[in-house]
Amino acid sequence: MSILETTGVRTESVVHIENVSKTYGSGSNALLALDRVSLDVQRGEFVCLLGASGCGKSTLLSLVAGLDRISGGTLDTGGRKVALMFQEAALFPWLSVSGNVELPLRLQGIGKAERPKRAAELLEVVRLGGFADKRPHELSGGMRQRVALARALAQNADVLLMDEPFGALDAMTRDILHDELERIWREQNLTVLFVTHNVREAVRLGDRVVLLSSRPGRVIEDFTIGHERPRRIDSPEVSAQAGEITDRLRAEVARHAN
Amino acid sequence: MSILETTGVRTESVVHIENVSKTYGSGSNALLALDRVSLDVQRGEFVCLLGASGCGKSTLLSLVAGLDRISGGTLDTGGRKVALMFQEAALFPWLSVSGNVELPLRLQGIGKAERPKRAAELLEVVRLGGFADKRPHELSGGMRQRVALARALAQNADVLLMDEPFGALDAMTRDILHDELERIWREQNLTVLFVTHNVREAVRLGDRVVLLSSRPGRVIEDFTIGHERPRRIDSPEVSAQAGEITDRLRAEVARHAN
Amino acid sequence: GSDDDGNKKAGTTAGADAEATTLKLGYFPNITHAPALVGVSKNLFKDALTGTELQTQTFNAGPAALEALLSGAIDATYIGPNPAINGWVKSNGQALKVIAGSTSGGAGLVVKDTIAGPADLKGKKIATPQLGNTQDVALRAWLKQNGLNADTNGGGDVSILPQENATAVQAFAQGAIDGAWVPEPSLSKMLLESKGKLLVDEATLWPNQQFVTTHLIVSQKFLKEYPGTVKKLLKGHIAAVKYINDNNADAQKAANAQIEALTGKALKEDILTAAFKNLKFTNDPIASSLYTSAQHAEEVGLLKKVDLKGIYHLGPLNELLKADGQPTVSDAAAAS
Amino acid sequence: MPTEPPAPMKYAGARAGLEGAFAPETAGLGPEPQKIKTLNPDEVSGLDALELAPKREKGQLGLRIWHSAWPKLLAIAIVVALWELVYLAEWKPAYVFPSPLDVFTTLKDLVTTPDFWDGVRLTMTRAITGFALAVAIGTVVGAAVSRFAPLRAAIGSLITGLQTMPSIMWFPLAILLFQLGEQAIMFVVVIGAAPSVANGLISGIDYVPRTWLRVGQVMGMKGLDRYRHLILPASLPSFVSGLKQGWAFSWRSLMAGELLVIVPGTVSVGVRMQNARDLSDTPLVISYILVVLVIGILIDQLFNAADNALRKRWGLTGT
Amino acid sequence: MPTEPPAPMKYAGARAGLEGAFAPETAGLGPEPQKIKTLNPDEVSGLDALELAPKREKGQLGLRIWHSAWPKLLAIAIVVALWELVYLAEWKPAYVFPSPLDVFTTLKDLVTTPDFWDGVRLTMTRAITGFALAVAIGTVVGAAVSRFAPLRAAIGSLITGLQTMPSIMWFPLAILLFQLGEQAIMFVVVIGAAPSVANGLISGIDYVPRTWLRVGQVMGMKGLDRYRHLILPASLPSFVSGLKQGWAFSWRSLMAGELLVIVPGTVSVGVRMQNARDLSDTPLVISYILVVLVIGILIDQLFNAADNALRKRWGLTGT
Ligand SMILES: Nc1ncnc2c1ncn2[C@@H]1O[C@H](COP(=O)(O)OP(=O)(O)OP(=O)(O)O)[C@@H](O)[C@H]1O
Ligand SMILES: Nc1ncnc2c1ncn2[C@@H]1O[C@H](COP(=O)(O)OP(=O)(O)OP(=O)(O)O)[C@@H](O)[C@H]1O
Ligand SMILES: [Mg+2]
Ligand SMILES: [Mg+2]
Repeated sequence: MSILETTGVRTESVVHIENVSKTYGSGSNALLALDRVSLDVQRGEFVCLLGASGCGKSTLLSLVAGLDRISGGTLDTGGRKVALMFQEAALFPWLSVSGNVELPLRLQGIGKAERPKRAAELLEVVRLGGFADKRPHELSGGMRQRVALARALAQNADVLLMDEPFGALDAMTRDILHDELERIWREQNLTVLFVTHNVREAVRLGDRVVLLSSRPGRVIEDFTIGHERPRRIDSPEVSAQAGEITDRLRAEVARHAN
Repeated sequence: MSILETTGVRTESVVHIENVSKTYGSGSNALLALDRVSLDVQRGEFVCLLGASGCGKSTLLSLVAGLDRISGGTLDTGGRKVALMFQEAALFPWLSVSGNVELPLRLQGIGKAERPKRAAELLEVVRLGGFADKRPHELSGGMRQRVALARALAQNADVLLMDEPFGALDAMTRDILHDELERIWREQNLTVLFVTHNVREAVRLGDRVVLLSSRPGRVIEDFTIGHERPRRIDSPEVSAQAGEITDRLRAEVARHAN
Repeated sequence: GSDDDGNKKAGTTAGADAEATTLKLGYFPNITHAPALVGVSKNLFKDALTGTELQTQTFNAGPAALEALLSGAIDATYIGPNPAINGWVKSNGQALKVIAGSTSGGAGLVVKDTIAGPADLKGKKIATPQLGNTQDVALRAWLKQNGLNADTNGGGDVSILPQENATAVQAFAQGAIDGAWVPEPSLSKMLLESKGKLLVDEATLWPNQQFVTTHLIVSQKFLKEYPGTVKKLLKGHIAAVKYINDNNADAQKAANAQIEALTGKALKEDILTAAFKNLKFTNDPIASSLYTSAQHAEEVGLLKKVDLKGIYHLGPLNELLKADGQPTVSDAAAAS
Repeated sequence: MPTEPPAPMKYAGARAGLEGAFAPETAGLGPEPQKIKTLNPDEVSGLDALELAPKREKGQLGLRIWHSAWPKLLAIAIVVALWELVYLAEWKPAYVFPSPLDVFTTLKDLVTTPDFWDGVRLTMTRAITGFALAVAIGTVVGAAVSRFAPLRAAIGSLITGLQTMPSIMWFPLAILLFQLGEQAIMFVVVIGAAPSVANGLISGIDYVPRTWLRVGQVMGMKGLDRYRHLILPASLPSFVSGLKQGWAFSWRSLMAGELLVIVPGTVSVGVRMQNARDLSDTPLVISYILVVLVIGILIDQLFNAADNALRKRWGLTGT
Repeated sequence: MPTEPPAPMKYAGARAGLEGAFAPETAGLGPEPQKIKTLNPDEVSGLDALELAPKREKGQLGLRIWHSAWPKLLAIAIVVALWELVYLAEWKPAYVFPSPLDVFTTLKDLVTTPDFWDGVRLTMTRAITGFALAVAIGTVVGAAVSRFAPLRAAIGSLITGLQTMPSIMWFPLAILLFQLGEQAIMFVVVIGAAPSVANGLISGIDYVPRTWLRVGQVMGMKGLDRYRHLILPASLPSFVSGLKQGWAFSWRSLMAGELLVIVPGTVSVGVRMQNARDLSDTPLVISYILVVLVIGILIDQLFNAADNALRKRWGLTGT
């Protein structure tokens, strides 16, 4: 894609990424993490990102969230509210589980009485109803991840960026949260950019599945998932499409390895 | 299992867990994380632990590693050297990637000249050859996990406890590391206790797959995996057995939910 | 100190003339210690102390010097009357003896020039160096004579603030206090630099216009063990006092040079001259003023009854003075 | 259960202090995997843990008090015994090195004078006011300096520079600015203590893990909110340790500063201490040293309680 | 590339200091997602980043020095201008409030005397020796106290208590123990500074994340190894900030302690400072204040360099 194509602003796209590059460090230590990545996410779309470990998925999310500066290209989220659920749970140890979820509510100016109620609802969504008063260090790894999810949802953002949110969960809990996430996404007309290593998960959830190559990260393929919702992760269609994507990914990794 | 059964010490077992209970906190905050868990791991065995999020898998590993005190029961590792790869990478930020891997070598008294070489080999095993001089914060989530794996391997222990070591890796990298882990396990006659949420992974790697129930954690099933090695994660046998175990697990979670 | 220093015990002779191998002498780099300054710079002590090595040690304030003497870190020191009394009282007369006078005079009440007399002091703030010291007692006694009261906590008709000299000079210069009863060279500094007015020259309150400012004390232990060395020290001291009184201008210069060597900074010429003029250097410890001051202190309630009897040990001094043809001094309470 | 239970925290904190102290110890001893650990399962699982727990806690409270008290008592006993021994050996005359008994008699006389307590009250009032002021100013300056790069470049190093200045050197300036008012003392105290507080905060802020900062940024925290909900709590450990140092500085500065302004009526601890020294009254000097030490220790206990509560909340102490 | 590059660290550290300072700032301003960010891709990706980088770095070096210098220069200029203004307004007489020119003349005279430099040398030697001693003792005590619970209970609070003691109160004890030797000064300095160092270490150790402790335990770290490879590096940030405070305390204690033993010949800074005060020589007093301040600032810069290198290594500053 050349820069010359950049004409006009596409108002329909919520996240507009065009030729975005990202270099970490400088001098002989420089590392080109992303190389001219272009991607458009439409309003209400659920896009999943797949790629090998270290290919730049987290980097891309943090650029979209405005946490890092891009080294080149154009990035536009139209000033929308963006929430990011980090790869590590990164809960605040000085707050209880409920306090962590309440914090974004508080920042939105939601009243003192309302907050615990909303937080309790969200914790119920992630199946942690009884843990509101625990401290983060008293939770298991998967539980922390779920609290982080509840916290991200509490931000009530237009765009939700999720970095391997269900990586530490067992299949059953994961299934439940897939359903919940899909429900919330529908009800609130969210736009979601979802990073995962689980191809089935990507097919289960995404409208589109985008493949990134490794070092430097580049978009190498953009699959549209046509199956009707609600989908089941163990349905034959999902399996078939996941197999197809896995093959493409495997080929890419193999290409890269040689 | 009642206490009366406990007769004699089984010398052949490397990790002997008998009626082990673990309670966190006290008073009204007390939480019974493990309830009379019994498990024996034989020398050179590869045992995978499966269970819902928060069921006590990490707790069990930390008890075996001697990091927490058991609340009841008998736990015996025969004074063997135990290495634990934590769920979070927990690398030391003040050391480079290579420095992190070299540390256990240093503690074993391995010479200054030898260390970087050994570390480089181990980093090659986890496919991070070129990252020896980076700092942990310059790595992606999956890369950090791999460094943690290299560090755990560097400990040269008899018993290797691994807590979701491949949770943040893409399928391809995971496949490679499965092969590497299997090779090392064989060559060094390691005894491995491996926690995962990926049932296929468990079947791919384990001699046995042990299922834990949720809150309190209890052993509910102990599958022996008979397929011949080398196995492939996408082979029909592995898939079939994984399906069987998944059903059992699903039933257990459903039972627990009601 | 002399007590635990083994080689020092190997004095030259035994008995009444026993001498130590070293003598540790303390003094301040301050103009009121001029005999010490001159004695050290002109080698007068060294000349007198044949066979004994002189080690000098300077201090910035009386309490530190006294602490050093009490703990045996020094054997003798020039010091003001107050620390000497304190040391005497606290040790029940066991720690030290005053063996000679050094300096007299050079203190007074400096006030803002808007104050004409005692009556104007009502409601004013006056500083003294330290609660219960000579100047403090003098001020309180003088106020009492003039019908003004002041309590020890800074209350009363006149508010008395115990303030270290440097702080008092600063505070006076900035108008934060209305006056101060201070010794030299602060006195001259306030007069010359801050255009203060000398309301009371303390000398005028004393018989013969004399009162003790500095004297020489020695630890009793040292005195007992090495009377010979003490005698030689006194010899040097007498020579220094004599030198100052005979060659005033030269002594001023020597004292200031020594101050500069010790502190890195000399006194200003005009202040030096003024201060020297206000001070008298004498071997007489002016015992009467010490007793009277202590009595005043009792009267204004600053001291419990103290017994200063025996604090002086002027025998060797008088012996030397007599030999030198100078008048002897007395430790009697009322000299006049 | 409240979301942030402050009351039980304190108690938990006091306890955590001990256990936290033990933790590295046991950790140091226990890196080797256990050989055999056997516990009768009846002990815990056989009985209802909920029923059992309160009884154990109560028993532990007495034990805990004893645990925290005996080393202190022992330490004091050893020191006093040594002191008495040196005294009996007549190393120095009694007026230079008094016996413990002398000192304790003096101390007893001292603390039974109401006058003394007036002085303590005056000094503590000043200390607390001054420290509070120093904390307020130090926090604002620390936050500003850590936030604005030019400010950090301009005055960052000056902060430590100021701190190295002996309090006594501020006297001329204090008198110049505030004459001989209470403010002059406050000035000396604040300028002595505020830099520590600021430095503690700056260092804490500098070491806030980057992930948390990013979380805050994603949540849209700005300005005050960001400080209130993220920076301050995250840098609290370092801040508390800065406060502790600041307290030490402010107390020392106060002892010097009190020589500046003597308030009619009550005589402050600083002045009394100086007087004791001027009078070469050794037992009295030692008595004041003990008084200052005890005050210092008591205040430190407060800081420790805060610190322990913090560590407990952060999950840095074992269950 | 060496595993632990110490040399480039320093430089990187100096730079990190600025950027680190900016980071919260930009973070504070930028929590809202960017509207449109456009950068010509040619700038980076079009050219070889490796080729481009050194050029940019070189340009940035000059810029960086300027960036770190101008706020300081501006701050100094503002202070001097205000000072001159107040002087010109004749608020106080010149001998109380001298003009900047007066002071700078005095300062110039001062720093051109070799004698003065002898004094600085003497004082700095004492400061460095004393501080080194305090660090050694503080580290050992801190490590011991944080490791052994009974020790913590016995003397933990005493550490802060000692620190609140004005240095001058230690004089009698120092003289008693060490007569009038240099050791007496060292005693005062060490007892002033060691508690800070110990406290910094203790607080650092207390806040070592539990996960790291567990990692160390699993690795079988014991005793000294554990301190060397885990506890000390992990608590380094807090330790460095303790060192900084310790430096301030040791310098202040030294200024007091130097009045204890006055070595004829070379006159230490502390004595000179006290004398300037005794002489009410205001320009000289201010000159010494400036000298002490500059020394304090220079030392602080050293600590900052260490701190920045540390933050860089820990990955707490942006690229
Ligand atoms: N702060 C940083 N400084 C330097 N390099 C970095 C930094 N963050 C990431 N990188 C590098 O950028 C590349 C992409 O990292 P990123 O975290 O985006 O990968 P990822 O796709 O999220 O991988 P994973 O699936 O393992 O989380 C990696 O090679 C990593 O080493
Ligand atoms: N330090 C602690 N204090 C109190 N409770 C704890 C602590 N650690 C774990 N728990 C509780 O113990 C239970 C088991 O936790 P554990 O971490 O062993 O789960 P897990 O099986 O590893 O889960 P996951 O798969 O999510 O990592 C959880 O309910 C958790 O809340
Ligand atoms: Mg990532
Ligand atoms: Mg776990």
